[in-house]
Amino acid sequence: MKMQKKEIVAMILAGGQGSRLREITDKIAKPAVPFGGKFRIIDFTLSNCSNSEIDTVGILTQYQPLELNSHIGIGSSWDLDRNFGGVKILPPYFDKEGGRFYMGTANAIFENMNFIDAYNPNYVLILSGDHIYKMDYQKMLDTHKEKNADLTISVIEVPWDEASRFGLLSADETDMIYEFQEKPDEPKSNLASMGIYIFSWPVLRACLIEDHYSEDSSSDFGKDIIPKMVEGHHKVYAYRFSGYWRDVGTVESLWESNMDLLGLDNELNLHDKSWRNYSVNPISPPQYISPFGRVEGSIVNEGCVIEGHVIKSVISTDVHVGRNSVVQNTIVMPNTNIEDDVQIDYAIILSDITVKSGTVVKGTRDHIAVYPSEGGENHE
Amino acid sequence: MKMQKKEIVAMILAGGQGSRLREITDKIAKPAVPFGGKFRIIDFTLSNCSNSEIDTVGILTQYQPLELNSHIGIGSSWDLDRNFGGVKILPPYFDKEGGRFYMGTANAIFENMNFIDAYNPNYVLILSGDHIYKMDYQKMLDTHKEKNADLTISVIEVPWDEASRFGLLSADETDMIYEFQEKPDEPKSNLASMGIYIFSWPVLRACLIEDHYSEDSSSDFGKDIIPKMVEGHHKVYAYRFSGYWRDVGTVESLWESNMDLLGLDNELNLHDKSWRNYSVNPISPPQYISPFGRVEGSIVNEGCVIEGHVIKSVISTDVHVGRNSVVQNTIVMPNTNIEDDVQIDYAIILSDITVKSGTVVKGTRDHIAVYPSEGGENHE
Amino acid sequence: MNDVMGIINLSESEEQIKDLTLGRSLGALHIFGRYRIIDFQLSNMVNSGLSNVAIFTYGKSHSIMLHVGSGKHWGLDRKRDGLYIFYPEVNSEDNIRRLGDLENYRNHLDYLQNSTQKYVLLSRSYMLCNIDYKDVVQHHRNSGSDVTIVYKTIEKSYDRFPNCDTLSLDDQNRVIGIGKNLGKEERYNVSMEMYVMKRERLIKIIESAIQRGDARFLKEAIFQRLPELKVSAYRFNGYLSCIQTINNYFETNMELLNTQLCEELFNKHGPIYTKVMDAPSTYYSEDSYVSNSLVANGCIIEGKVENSIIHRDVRIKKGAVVRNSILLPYVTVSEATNLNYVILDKHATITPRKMLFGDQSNPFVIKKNMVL
Amino acid sequence: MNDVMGIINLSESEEQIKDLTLGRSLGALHIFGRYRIIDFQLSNMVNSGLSNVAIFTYGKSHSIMLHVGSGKHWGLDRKRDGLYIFYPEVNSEDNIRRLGDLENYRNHLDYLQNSTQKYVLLSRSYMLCNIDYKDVVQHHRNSGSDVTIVYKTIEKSYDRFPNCDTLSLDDQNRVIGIGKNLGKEERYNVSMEMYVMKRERLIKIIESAIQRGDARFLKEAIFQRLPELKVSAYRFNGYLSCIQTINNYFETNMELLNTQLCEELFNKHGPIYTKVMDAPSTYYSEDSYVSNSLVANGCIIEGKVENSIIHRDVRIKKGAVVRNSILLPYVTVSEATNLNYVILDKHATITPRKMLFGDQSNPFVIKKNMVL
Repeated sequence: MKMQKKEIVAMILAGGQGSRLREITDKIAKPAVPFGGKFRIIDFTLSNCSNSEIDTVGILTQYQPLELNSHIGIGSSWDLDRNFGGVKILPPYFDKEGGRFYMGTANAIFENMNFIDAYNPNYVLILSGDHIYKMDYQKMLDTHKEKNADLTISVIEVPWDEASRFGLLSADETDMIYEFQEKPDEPKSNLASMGIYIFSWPVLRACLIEDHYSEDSSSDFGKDIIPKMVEGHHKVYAYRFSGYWRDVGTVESLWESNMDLLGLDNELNLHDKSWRNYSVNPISPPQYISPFGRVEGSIVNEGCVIEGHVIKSVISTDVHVGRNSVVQNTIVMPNTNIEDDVQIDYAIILSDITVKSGTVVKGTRDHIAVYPSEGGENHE
Repeated sequence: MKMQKKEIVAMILAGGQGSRLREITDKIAKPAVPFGGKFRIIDFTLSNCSNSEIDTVGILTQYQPLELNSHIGIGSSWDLDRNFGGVKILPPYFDKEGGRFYMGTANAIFENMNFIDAYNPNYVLILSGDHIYKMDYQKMLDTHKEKNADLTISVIEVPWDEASRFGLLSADETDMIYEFQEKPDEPKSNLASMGIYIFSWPVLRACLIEDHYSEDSSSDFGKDIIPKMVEGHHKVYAYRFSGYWRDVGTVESLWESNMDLLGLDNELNLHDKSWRNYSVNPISPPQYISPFGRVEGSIVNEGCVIEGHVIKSVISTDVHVGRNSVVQNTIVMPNTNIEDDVQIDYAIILSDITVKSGTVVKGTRDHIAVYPSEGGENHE
Repeated sequence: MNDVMGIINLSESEEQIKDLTLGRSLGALHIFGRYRIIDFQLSNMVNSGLSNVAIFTYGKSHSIMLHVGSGKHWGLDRKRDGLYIFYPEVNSEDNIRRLGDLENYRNHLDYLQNSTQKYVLLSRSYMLCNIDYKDVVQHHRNSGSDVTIVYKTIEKSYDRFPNCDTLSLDDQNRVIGIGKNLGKEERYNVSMEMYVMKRERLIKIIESAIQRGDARFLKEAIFQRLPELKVSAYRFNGYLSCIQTINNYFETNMELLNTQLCEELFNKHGPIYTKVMDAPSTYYSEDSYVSNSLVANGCIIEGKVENSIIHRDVRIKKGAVVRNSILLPYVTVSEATNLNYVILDKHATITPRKMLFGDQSNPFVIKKNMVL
Repeated sequence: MNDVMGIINLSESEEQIKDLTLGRSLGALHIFGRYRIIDFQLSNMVNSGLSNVAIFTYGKSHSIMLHVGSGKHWGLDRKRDGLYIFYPEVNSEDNIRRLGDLENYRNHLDYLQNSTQKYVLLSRSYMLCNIDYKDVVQHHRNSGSDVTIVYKTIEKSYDRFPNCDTLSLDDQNRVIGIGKNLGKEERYNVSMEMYVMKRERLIKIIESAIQRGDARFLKEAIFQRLPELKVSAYRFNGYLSCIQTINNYFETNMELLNTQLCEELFNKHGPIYTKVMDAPSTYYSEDSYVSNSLVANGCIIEGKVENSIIHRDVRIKKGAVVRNSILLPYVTVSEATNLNYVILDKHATITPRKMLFGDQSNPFVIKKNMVL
């Protein structure tokens, strides 16, 4: 029996606590947060993998995330239910001394070397689980191979005045990277790292082992591994991406990115049939708009019953909006019942709850209300 | 969307270290130990579940067992690749304080209550991952339902002189259990518990919570939960099983149980097409017996090439036996190459190794040699 | 219920709905925005605990195979049992009409013989309902009958079950005669063409019918043996519709705009599963107006929609008005069109400024792929 | 290789092997102990990175469907692309012979049109080999040809490729003529009936052949367009066998008792996948004697077996002698029988004390389910 192998293995870093998402991540991990009516955030990265024909994916999490586990299942929604390969959730490793947390992003990969080695890959693709974008990783891999690179970093041009929020790269005319600045005060470049890396596995493997035994490292890709590779004699190249790409790390950015979908010509174009964004499909009837219902400039998903007024909002699966209720500029997460006579504006309504008749939830564009919230300041 | 549920969920306790299996369990967890040419020990329990139409199975392990993980895959070998239900490996739970080990068998179930609750089952079937037997759990469940029991324990009659090695049950003429002795010096019964329990889930759930908060409990089914239920006012019944059943906890019992397969009328009858024992099927050609090969009273699996003499042995997948080599009374684990001129008797040869030409491995019926062994005392 | 196997027999009369079954079998026809007709029977069987289900097809079977596939979406992709799709050895519809469906059963008799279940449940795809077969089988077991037929008592409304089989029952609910609904009775018992019997019994009926040559259709063979057998009836009281004519197809879709019926049909004894298509949520533009309509995912709606059923990936452009209509997947309705009582089959395109008005009693059908 | 789609065309001549293809298509015939003939082409395609594979069947397609299913065992159960099985609209073999396979391609032209791959690789099931199509496609791309045909140069051994197509090549390896092997040449280039071309090209060839009505078979249509097209040849040097006659079937099985050939055919460019059957290991009793034989799992062997191929779940009882024979799955050979040069089809049973001797050049075939 010959040893099977995979050309490339993708590792999704999905361990962030997402505390800037406030109550939204109280009960669910950030990658499992609902997005765009029928998706969860991690669906974008997983669909990118599936559409790029990368069929071996590890998801690195910090906790044993029940909701993420049941969302991923055996991976069949993304065509990742494979006997050799497929998608696998990788919680921190247990050894005879008990469990331990990952130290940094690079340490998380180091701890799962066995998982990667089992596929004997040429390349490893490092991804983040909380970005919204569509990207064909095969094209990036083609570039990586053409340039015979050790590391290829996907970059996007950002406005100069926002540049200092990102890891910035300076590249020469061949796209070879000669400098890397992590969130600098004075940016020398507006090419931001998207946190998407293709490494040649033998090179990364050696770097990880070296990093593991160096005492002053925080074992982070952005802070340790990549600067060291750029400074050393490794061939590090930039891969230029243009198109829709958002990090949805805060309540406001999550809200905005959802609202970006409300338009016929939105850049993400989820209606593109040649690049389906996959997710778990609910077992629910079609949406029903009653004679009293009114929907404007909004997206609505299967299983909804709309008897009220929905304006410029994103309504997820199995949501009910009662009569005389007005929902505007709002994201309603799945399986929530909004009773009659409710007023909601600039808000994110969490899943699996009932919003009682008469409730008023009002946020503003700059401070999106999350309902229910612990403080309870947002509703009367 | 209605809440889906399962009538019964099976939980397999597969966390034992298996230290009495010596070098065999150095690198692999006990449930993943090869058995009978093409199986691993846990295949018997998993096949029982599948054949009993129980499609939701949790496997409780102590470590993150790589080989067991890759053996189970997405469960398709046992028809357990389901989106709702299916088979899932459950390593110890991580919380914000880091990981911890399971305290006892009952604690392992307690820690995975969330997993069970997600299926909202009426019954929970507790199994052990290291027994060799065929059993239709549906029949046991039927009895459990008929008697409206809180707990049904599968029992088998054992010889009186071996009884004190087991947990023993005394039952009245209705099979109601009135006494439970855990490995007593003076057995009052020869009905041994097989470590197979069906609990009504609400009852077990309550018992587990109570046990968790009682200070002097070791959180073990045999030592704590069951004696307490028998003494209390719970309806505990015995379900009588007869047929082949072996615990393969030691090298010698593993060896013997393998040898039990060498006969046309062995009780386990793996050739029964109405009760297939499932496993991962290798992608290997058929076995080839060369003109120099000779096989007597043995079982041989796919992918083997036999050029030597095999007598009363169990030869697993992808094993090569070279010319003039004699293998007798021996189990050869998968993917091992026995070169020419090797002599082996009463031994277990581990997987993925080469036994060099000229090697002699000799054990005895009472002390089966394991090769390679750390001490190296068994071979010259 | 693991001692019951299910068979869905697709040899259904498509004469009065043929405009919608040109490239597909009736079971594969789209309905209610996101389903196909066969989804209901498949889901009923799966929800009742059956794990060995066979579909006997008759021509145009590719549409069924593409939809049902390995049975994965119904949890029927199993190693033991699971889903089987059978094709007649001669796959043309005409031959079937001549030879009857018994020929197909005969060709696949070994499947029936090798199955291990004690009982078999026969059904059609076009009898739409949400039924608990556990109860039907329990009734059959208790009755000691040879065959149990499921029926529903209908008051008036001949049109909804034209030419369907009707049962005459004695006061013990035993079937004493089987007839045809010609609309002459105010009240009648319509057979839902669901039969429960022992597997052995079914094999015997098929074998003896072929031996004697006295029937071409299985149903015929059962009916002819009525005197020899104890046949009892099981009364079903839920929602039932027979999708055998264009009008019934239209009315049934429209009926589902009633949310109570919706809840019954989609949920009563378990959910209705279908092949998932990964379409995104539907977008309603600021200019859109949608009222009293069922809309599937993947649509982009910029026009006005009233009392309609909109399937997946439909595009209704600005200024279009769609009323009392059924739009199948991938339909495009262009600007400034006006549709009333129209059924648009898959991939049909209506170009700008068209007006198409059908009638409630005779909806206008636009065939697949047509550009109008 | 994700810009190449594969088609396995099963319209194969079964005239000279028909005793073994009564209830199955040739692609579904058992071979080498645990495989079916079609496994080799499916595995070659999958191992070369193809993920869109279609099987065009012609009658007796149920055997193929039961074996291949959703394509799971070959990793072809995908949401995008994956495995497709096509049936001719009229499913009888006779009609195919009359109408040719072009009709089937025409009926499923939308599949070809809707596929997204740039190239298509056409093949048959009966040309058995372990081939790397990556190399073939690369050769095609580099050559700038319209069509590439794979061939092997054969010395003597006419019998192994009777009536196969032969290629006449110029010194640039361009195909200048296609003929038939009548055994008149010492050395010839046998066409392996594997064609690579652009998908658009294939669609054009099918459309024009149907338009002009000048061909009934796709192969015929390609050959007729030889003057208009640049057709080049790709030379294959590995093991090749064409399973078109009983004798070739027999010889090919026996050839595989050579371990080197075994290694090449089962492993060279990737493993051969097949449907897994969960049979336990084979048991050899103390009285058994097995020599120079390939044995699948699930057998119980108590007799003597020499130079034979034993498929899954075969039982050879005490005192039986099996030499130079092929036993298909579920065969039972009873006590004190003696078999030499025999092919026993599936489920055949040999009762005690029978002697069956065929000849090396004409093995004796015992048909499926026969009890002798």
